[in-house]
Amino acid sequence: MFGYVIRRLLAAIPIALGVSIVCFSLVYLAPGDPIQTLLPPDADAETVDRLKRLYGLDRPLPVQYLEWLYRVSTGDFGKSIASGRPVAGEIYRSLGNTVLLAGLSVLVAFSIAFIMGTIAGRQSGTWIDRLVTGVAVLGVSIPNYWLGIVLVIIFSVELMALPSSGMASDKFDPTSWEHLQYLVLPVFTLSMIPVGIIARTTRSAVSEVMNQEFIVTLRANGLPEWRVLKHAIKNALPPVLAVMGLQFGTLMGGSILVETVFAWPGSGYLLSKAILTRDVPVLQGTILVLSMIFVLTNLTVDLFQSTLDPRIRRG
Amino acid sequence: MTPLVEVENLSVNFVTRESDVRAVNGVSFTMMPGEVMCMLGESGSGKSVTMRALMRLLPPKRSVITGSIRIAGQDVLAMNDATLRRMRGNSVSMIFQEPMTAFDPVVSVGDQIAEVVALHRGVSHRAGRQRALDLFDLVRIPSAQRRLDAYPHELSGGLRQRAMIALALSCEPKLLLADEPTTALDATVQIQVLILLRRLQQEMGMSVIFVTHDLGVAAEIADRVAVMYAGRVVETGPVRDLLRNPQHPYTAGLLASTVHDQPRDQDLKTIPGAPPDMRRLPPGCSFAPRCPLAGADCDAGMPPPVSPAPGRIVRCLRVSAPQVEFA
Amino acid sequence: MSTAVSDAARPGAPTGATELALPKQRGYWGNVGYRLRYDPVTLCFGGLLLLIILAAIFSPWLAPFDPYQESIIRRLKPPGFQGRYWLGTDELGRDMLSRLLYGGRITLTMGIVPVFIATLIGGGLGVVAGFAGGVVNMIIMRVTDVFYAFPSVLLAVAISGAMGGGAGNGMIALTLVFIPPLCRVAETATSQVRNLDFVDAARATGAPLRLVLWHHVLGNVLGPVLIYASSLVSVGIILASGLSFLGLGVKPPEPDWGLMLNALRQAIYVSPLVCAMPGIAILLTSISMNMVSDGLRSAMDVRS
Amino acid sequence: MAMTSFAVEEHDERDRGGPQQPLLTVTDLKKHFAIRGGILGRVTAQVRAVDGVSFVVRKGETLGIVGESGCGKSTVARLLMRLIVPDAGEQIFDGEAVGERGGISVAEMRRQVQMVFQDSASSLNPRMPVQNSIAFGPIAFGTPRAEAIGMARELLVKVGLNPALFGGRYPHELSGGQKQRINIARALALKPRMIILDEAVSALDKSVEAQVLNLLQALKRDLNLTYIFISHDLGVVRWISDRVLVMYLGEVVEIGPADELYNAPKHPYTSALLASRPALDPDNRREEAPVSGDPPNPINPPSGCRFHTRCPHVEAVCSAKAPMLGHGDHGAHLAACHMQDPTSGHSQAVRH
Repeated sequence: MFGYVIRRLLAAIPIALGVSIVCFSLVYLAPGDPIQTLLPPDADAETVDRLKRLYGLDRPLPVQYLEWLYRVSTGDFGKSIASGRPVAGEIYRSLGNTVLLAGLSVLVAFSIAFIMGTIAGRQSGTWIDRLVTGVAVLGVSIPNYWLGIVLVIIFSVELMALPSSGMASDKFDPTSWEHLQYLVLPVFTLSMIPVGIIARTTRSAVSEVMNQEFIVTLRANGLPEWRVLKHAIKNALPPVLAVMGLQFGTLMGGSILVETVFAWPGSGYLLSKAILTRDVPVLQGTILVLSMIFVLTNLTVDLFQSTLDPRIRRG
Repeated sequence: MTPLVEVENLSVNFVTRESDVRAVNGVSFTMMPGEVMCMLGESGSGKSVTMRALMRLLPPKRSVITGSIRIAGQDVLAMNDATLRRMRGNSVSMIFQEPMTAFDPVVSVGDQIAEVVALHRGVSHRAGRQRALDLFDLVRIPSAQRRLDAYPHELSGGLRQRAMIALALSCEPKLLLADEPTTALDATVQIQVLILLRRLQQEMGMSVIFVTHDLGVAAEIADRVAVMYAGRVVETGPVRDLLRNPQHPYTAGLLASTVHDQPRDQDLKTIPGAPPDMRRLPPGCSFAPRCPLAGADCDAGMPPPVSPAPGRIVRCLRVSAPQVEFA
Repeated sequence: MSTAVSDAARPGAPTGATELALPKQRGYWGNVGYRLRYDPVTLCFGGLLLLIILAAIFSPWLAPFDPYQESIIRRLKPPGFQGRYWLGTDELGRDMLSRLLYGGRITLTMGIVPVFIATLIGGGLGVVAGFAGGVVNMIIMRVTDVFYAFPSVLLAVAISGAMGGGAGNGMIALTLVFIPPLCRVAETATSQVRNLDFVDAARATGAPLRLVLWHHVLGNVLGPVLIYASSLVSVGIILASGLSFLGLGVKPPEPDWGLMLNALRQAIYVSPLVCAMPGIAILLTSISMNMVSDGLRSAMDVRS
Repeated sequence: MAMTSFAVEEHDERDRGGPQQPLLTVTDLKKHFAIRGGILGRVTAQVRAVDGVSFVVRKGETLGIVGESGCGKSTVARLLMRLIVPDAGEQIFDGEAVGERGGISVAEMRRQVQMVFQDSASSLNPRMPVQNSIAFGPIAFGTPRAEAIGMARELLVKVGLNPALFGGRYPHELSGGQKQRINIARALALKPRMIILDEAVSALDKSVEAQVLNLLQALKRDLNLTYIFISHDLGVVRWISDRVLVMYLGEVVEIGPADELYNAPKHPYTSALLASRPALDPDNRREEAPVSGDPPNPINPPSGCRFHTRCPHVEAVCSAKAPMLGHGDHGAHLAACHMQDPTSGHSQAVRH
């Protein structure tokens, strides 16, 4: 077991390095001299030269990458072009809000979708299975940025029941309805895709387990249906939890559209503002942090899965 | 003595949108307590389906069971869910062909046995595990204490099947249904498991229905043999008589075509053709298309059962004919 | 002929007759088609999808107005306006129906082209990795893993954002996003097929590798890859519209569905129904694509 | 229909060394599969799937290979076809070393040696009509398509299937026995001199098994074939084989003429295997299992004689030293057991 954990950790290192290379090269994807993307357009030639030396842009690429990697690992992501403030601080301020939004959405999605999927998987082929499958397809087919707008039209414009955008204050207080009501529409909107995906995964995992031979053994030993289902769920859970973890990571990075719709001050909103102002240091830093979180989530999911399924540990 | 199992005219149809498969068509037999009966037949002959029908383990929506099943005087087909559950794993239990897939892969074997014991005996999980330990000793699993905590994939094939037997015997059943329990095992392990099962059957005095396709296995363990073909029992009789003097042309053919020290320079005797498509059974005797003795009268209807000797029942129009000589 | 073993026991026995009475031989794709014909849900959504695609292709002939024609006096009119603007007008007074029809062309292209290119590249890489195994497999799959380590939306936004947006860059970004998952699916399918005995049997004939690949591996890998690719088209359309929605995809005044949605957001208080329309178009397209993909998947499942 | 193409050829130009030269000689064949584990994924264990196997197959004979699951018999088959690459060992086909300079190429060897697999279902391409599967080999070697399909249909007749009824069918439309006949026809398509049958009848029902065995014997006679017949079924192996080779945990424990080996086995494992067969006689049931326990894991097998953990005659020498199979003429009856070696120091060793 310990060996497995260490091996998974070691396997994550090259991936994390690869991710950092992709993020590093983002600056070079931009048309023109990379220095231009780091500076306001009206900077004079002298400033450009000075900054080039300062950022080491006159040196060979691998050296630049290693220096950048060193800076980044010490928490120095450079300064935002738009605000002039350190990127690290901007990311830090917004990240918490995104974790809150994504985490809540995945939890909501998981609770709904797991029940839906289990019922559908247990009775595959019935009308209830078709209904759940239909809802799941709807969940993954719906453009969530559009759903957000529709919800705003209904609940904010027509019914005037919920706020349409933003957050009550910078400091989130989970006990206050004043604060919570800002979360309702974004969380609902953001959970649509994971509901679809988790429900589908649960459905196929449960129905696959229910078709296995050992379910017959359990029934042949007189276990009541709810206990048979308990065994089935225990078997179906590892893949479903893996997908759930994956969805959390995806939402961390994928909430950009929904955060934009609801002007939710998270990292996605930060990213979308950075795109509009072509603020490359913020873009690069945010993407690096979000994808590293994604890598870490996957790793955690992997390790957690191995504690649930004794067969994985051997591999 | 009253029979333990009485099955009468049992039929099972699997209904799908596209087809109607008649897996079992009118099987009847009775069994005395303490008897070992082998259901012998090839794949698709309906022997496993019959087993599962006895415990009502077939998917209720896709299968239609007709006829009557009585075990220990109780009508199985009329049982409500609670009564059925009390019977399963308690007075009637089952062993499967592939112990790897028959155990829950993510729960240790000890816990799986303990769960069943706790359920039927109404004892604590701890007491259930103690019982599991005793059972492991009974089925001769070495280092039993350590093996209780093993997951199914950590055991060898032979040990897994022993653990499966321990699970099936955990509540001292009156009837054990064994569905090809030695087919997936190696030769040197198969004989160990057969001897173990025979010993346990004698010690516990339970009845066993043992499904197999292997004549040798039947010869090792059975008191009585029922030969199945295309969803019907075509011949039953005491194991000695049946193996020495098969009456039904199918049984005779099966015996003749089983490779067992025949001379090497001669062709093996064979049954021509292949078993019928269960969606389109022949109108009369289902063996008629492959039978060397068949005539037009065989296509008229299923031959009625006749008894050429005490304890033997054969469904063939030609049984009064002299000894069947196989091509 | 001494070796032939007769399959029928006696002449004229029913055995021969039952063999002749077997269902007509349709072949694999024939069977898939046969099953699809009896799947009304898939057929319905397939019809809808066909309608959407045809409408997009023939938009110049179907659209009642010029999609770029602005008018200050008829801005944000409700559906049915003057009996001529059936779906109303947008924030610049352009006819919604015409814009939606033309928009279909752009949005569908943005969604389908990247999937198509990614299927060729990613699928090809996956088949090579799956069949070659060893070091080649390791190199291809480890690089794939790196791109897999980004959430798809984020990777699309990152690449097109860094490249400065635009329809072309958007499509490049989406292609890059789709290559890794397609590569994985193709690799898994190939290594599964590769381990089946019939591939070994084909190799055991001593036939050249390319013939074994072509006749025995590709045909069996194509199915799962195509099914997966078809399910990605819907993701592609949503992502492409999303990019345009963020201002990273198609530039105004092109009538892309995502871009229209973004532009109309300002008008939700005035004309909510019109605002919802581009989203409905995206939803209908992606849901039909998903349903058709699901239908294909179950029709192509040999086991059932 | 012209039936010339598969008729017996009086003189096979591929036959180089004449009837006295063995068709196949295998010396010290080895294949170890690495098990990776630990922190850096280093090789922590070796599955010794095939560990020094040597044998000779004469032209026109059938060599049976028996053993329990995991003994390496299927790996031997795949090694002989070079579907997996051996770690060590020499393979000489009709006097020419396979895959070596100056010898015969792997591709050429494969044309002359064909294989039939156990799982009749997965050994046919599900997306291909069966006659195309049969014709694939000839087409790959340049036979025109129409001609190859014609040949395939002739082969269908040869294996007892009506080409008009079965040629265009897909594998899922056939029964297990029919599929295995197709597999045999496919193996015959390149007119091989040798066929390796890896558990070719094990998945079939008894009544169908006998049909296919008769077919195999008839084909062998008609087409001058040589067989390696691999199976776990002792009865079937005895009926079809001239000589039998017994494997245990990757090693050859005994080899000899079939009747001699069955009537007077020399290795305790062979005796145990034979005694484990059900009796077919209810009055003569086995009361005691010949050996206890499962075969050990081929990962890190027991030291010395690999059977010593289960052997009833085990002595100190058995775990200390590995017994040798020894050498002998073709047709000699040899066993790798210390009891067969007078100098081994085993108390029950034979005296000469």
